[in-house]
Amino acid sequence: MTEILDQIRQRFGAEWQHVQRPDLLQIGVDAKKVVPLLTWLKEHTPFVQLTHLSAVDWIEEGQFQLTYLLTDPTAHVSLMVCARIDRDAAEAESVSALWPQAVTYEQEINEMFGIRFPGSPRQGVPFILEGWDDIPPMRRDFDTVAYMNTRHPPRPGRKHTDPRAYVGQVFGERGFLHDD
Amino acid sequence: MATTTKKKLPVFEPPAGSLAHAPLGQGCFLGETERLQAPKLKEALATIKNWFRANSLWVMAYGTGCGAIELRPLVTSRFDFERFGMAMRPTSRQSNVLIISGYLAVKSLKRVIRAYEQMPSPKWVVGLGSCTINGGMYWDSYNTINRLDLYLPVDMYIAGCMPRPEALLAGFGDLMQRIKRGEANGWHHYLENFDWYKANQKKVITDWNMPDYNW
Amino acid sequence: MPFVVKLGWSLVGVVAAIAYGLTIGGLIRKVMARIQGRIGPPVWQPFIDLGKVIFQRTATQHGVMFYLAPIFRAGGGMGLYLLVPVIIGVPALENFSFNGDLLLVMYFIFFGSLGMALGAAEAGHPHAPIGISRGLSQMTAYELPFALAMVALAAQVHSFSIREIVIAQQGSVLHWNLFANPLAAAAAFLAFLGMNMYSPFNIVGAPQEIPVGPPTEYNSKFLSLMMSGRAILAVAKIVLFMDLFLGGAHSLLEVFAKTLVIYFWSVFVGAVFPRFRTEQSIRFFLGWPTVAGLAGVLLVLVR
Amino acid sequence: MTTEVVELNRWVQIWFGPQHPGITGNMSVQAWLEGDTFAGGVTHVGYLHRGFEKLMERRKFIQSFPIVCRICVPEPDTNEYLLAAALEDLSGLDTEVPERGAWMRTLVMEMSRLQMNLMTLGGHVGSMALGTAPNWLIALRDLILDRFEELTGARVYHMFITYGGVRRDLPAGFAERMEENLRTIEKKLPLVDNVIFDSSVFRKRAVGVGVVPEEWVDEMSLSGPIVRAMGLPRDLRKDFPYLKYPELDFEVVTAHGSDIYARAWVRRREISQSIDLIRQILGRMPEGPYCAKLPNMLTWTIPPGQTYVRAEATRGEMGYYVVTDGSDKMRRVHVRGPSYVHGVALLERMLPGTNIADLAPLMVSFQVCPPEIER
Repeated sequence: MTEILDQIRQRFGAEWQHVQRPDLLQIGVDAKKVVPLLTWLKEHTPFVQLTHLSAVDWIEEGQFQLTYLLTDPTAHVSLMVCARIDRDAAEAESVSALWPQAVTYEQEINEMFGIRFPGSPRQGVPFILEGWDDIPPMRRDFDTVAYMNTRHPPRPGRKHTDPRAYVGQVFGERGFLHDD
Repeated sequence: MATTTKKKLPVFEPPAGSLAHAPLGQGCFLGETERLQAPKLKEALATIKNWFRANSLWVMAYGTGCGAIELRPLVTSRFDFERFGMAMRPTSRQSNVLIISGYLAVKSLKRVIRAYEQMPSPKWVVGLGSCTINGGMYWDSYNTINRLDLYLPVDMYIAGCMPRPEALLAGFGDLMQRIKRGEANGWHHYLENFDWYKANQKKVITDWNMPDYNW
Repeated sequence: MPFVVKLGWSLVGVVAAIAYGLTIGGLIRKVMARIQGRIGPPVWQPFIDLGKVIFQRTATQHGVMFYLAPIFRAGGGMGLYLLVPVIIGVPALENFSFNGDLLLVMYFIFFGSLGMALGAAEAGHPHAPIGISRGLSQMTAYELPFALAMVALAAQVHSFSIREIVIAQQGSVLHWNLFANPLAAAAAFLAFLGMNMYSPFNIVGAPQEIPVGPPTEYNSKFLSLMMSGRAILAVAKIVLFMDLFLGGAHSLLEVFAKTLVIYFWSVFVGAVFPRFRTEQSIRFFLGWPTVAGLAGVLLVLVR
Repeated sequence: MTTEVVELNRWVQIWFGPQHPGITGNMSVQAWLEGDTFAGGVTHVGYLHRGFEKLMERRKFIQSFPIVCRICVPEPDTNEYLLAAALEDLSGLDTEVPERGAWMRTLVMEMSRLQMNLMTLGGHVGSMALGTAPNWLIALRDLILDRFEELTGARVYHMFITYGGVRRDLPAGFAERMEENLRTIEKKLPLVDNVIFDSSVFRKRAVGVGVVPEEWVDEMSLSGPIVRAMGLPRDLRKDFPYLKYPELDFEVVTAHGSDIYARAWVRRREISQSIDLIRQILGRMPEGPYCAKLPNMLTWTIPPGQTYVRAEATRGEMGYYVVTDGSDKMRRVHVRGPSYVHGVALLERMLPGTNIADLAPLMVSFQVCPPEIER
């Protein structure tokens, strides 16, 4: 099944590739090549299903990673296409023209990460949050504890225990939850 | 409802011997206060009313969280809560008990407040699970509230994650006892400290686009 | 018996009918719970609900028609009951039955729904108009077989008086219209399913679609009025059917027995069937029930 | 809950939910009515958002297991297994999962599938106002919940599957009690069939209603009973074999018509299939350890990598996308629930032309589960 990776490398060029499992191939391409690659995959290869679309925040590199998971429903193989985009000018091309349900993914990524998908409908339309007035919550630099302490203060008297000490004194040194 | 929230007319004056002032000013109605000292006849009448209320609790069919999954065994064959006179009512105008079944996201807190204020008094709020008490395992989540009693007057907490149907039955039994004794007066507390509750609610719900009190 | 005494007896009968209707409601909840494998509420649960609802107070303000609608509904039920003789021969229990009351009865059966239609418009909630439009369209559908059955009975005894119809059925069980004119009886009893609003014809309430239809916005006193109106309407309907098809009654015991049989016919049907869609229910009533009603009329005419 | 008449006085805008008995869970559908049919609608979610993915970035691996089972309330075990499988796949632990542990995972997955199907089959007719069958079916589901309680200690949220295997061993005499419960369920099921599938009214309501075209399957990557009801034998248990399913003997259940009736029939037959599978699993349960020797969970780190694991939930394909960066916490988790497609894109696409009475049965037949849309 790796010949599809070779074809992709010839046609579009790959930054890296990896075979995680026999049924899960991973390849990293340039962000500008993503939509042509996905179009080619959808039109000329059996990878016709967009199973999953997600984003990862690599704040150390100052980059966002977009992950498209395509599935071949006949040969039962999945191809994971990864692309890095700049974190400050977070903008990527939309694939909602290829797959209608990508609108939902892009809407959520836009809301949760602040990545813009020009041309995709429902950009900026609140999907999950309502009246959100902070930086997009799924970014790594958003501190949920600080936000929670200012917005919804906890009930006084809640005790916080260090898991290492607590689990150590309860479950012994191995610190796992079963008895054998 | 949006069309009915437009006009706020004074419906009833607070009955004599009840609270001194109407916290909402015009348009507020306080149910008769079993809490305050009243003449014998009124006490007897209140006892009768409370008996009726306790024996026919109408629960609003609004599963706000995961605890709603245990409401299904509760209403169906195995733990049949209709034998205690309880029933599920699909509309907020005809229900007395609002079950907050677990954690409450901010977006659904808004709807819950609307639904609670649309319920006719007397009305009671039952909070299920540890999430309503102190946030539970979502204590550090940015989208769920940690303390329900900051925003709604809670008459009964049923602990657990999630409470088993037996626990729910026991909790409702306690609620019935408290209603019969005239102690479950959360809706009085809500109207007395109305400004405090509204301040808390508006602190969480940033886009407040509904009237202060939803009739 | 002087008119005033008769009126007093009739009013006592109205109160008793409301109580009986509420008891039937409790019985229904109990029986349905048993069918579903539950224990069910106590039989007197509707009384507790009624009391609780009366002790509530409303804080919402709608229009005048909104508040008049439950009165229309209860009034329709009471008017229907006051026209239907419960036991022929007992002056206290034969209400104001007169020649041609069958026509008025047929109107009073649908009076309540019309009142609800007036009130639902002011509820302000879209579920109320949707539900009442469903109810009225279904009503017009099952009114046809019901009216045909009434016409058949009237043509049979050459009178529009319920009293005449009851007297014509005396003598033997085989004289009951249930057996004398089975086609008309079939049409009427199928229409009865639609009148009682039990599944599969409970498209007005329909909690899964338009919770809960016209009474969506009603609470407190008005809801209690609607509950009692529904109760007395149910009692009046089953007493009417008992008079028309089961040969009336000679004792209160017989009244209870026959009315329970008639009512639980619709309850047992509702226990095992899902709900129709609106147009499906209309098609149902305009199908075989109407055919049966027409055949019943023809049966009488050719005889 | 708010309502207004949209311009042109042609469409009535009406909100289904969040407080609506016909809506599965806490979500809402903003629809425009034209007469009795929908002219269109928009799905609104977010009433249940808890920020799982953010929380899991703050928690150690073992601390994430109590969280993931909350993602889908009626069927938590799929989430637990998927998180465990993803972590094992990334850490190379997957080869060390003992046989008995894998078999017990399979047992738990089938039990949860069985109880979820029982509840959903009741919801099929419950959304059509037949209260009898749901009462029976949910009472039957409680038998399975009792076995869950005996096995894991909890009725709903089991937190049973951890990485390396499972948390506890089978209690003594579990198989006998389970067999007794399965016999009870099998004894009751003909009654349920009689009420549901032999009912002419249910046929009238369900046959030919909510037909999903076959072209949409690859276009929108549909999965689960929606696809199997079209006659396509697509089941991840066969396509992407995991756990012990390759060793089990079962056929993919399919039906024809792609309507609500077909989906209900698929679920009904999957109930029998799960009962049969549970019997097979309990018959072939090997002896041995049920959990691998594990590193200290407090200091356990996983090398960098990313993976996507999938399993066949009752509603369709459930997938976990996990990214690790070498630390003792996950870098990113993304949960791909089947309802994410079925509940938003597919439902909005099905709405125009749907009768108002058919919305609730349609949502039940899609098994829309809001918490996994918004996590």
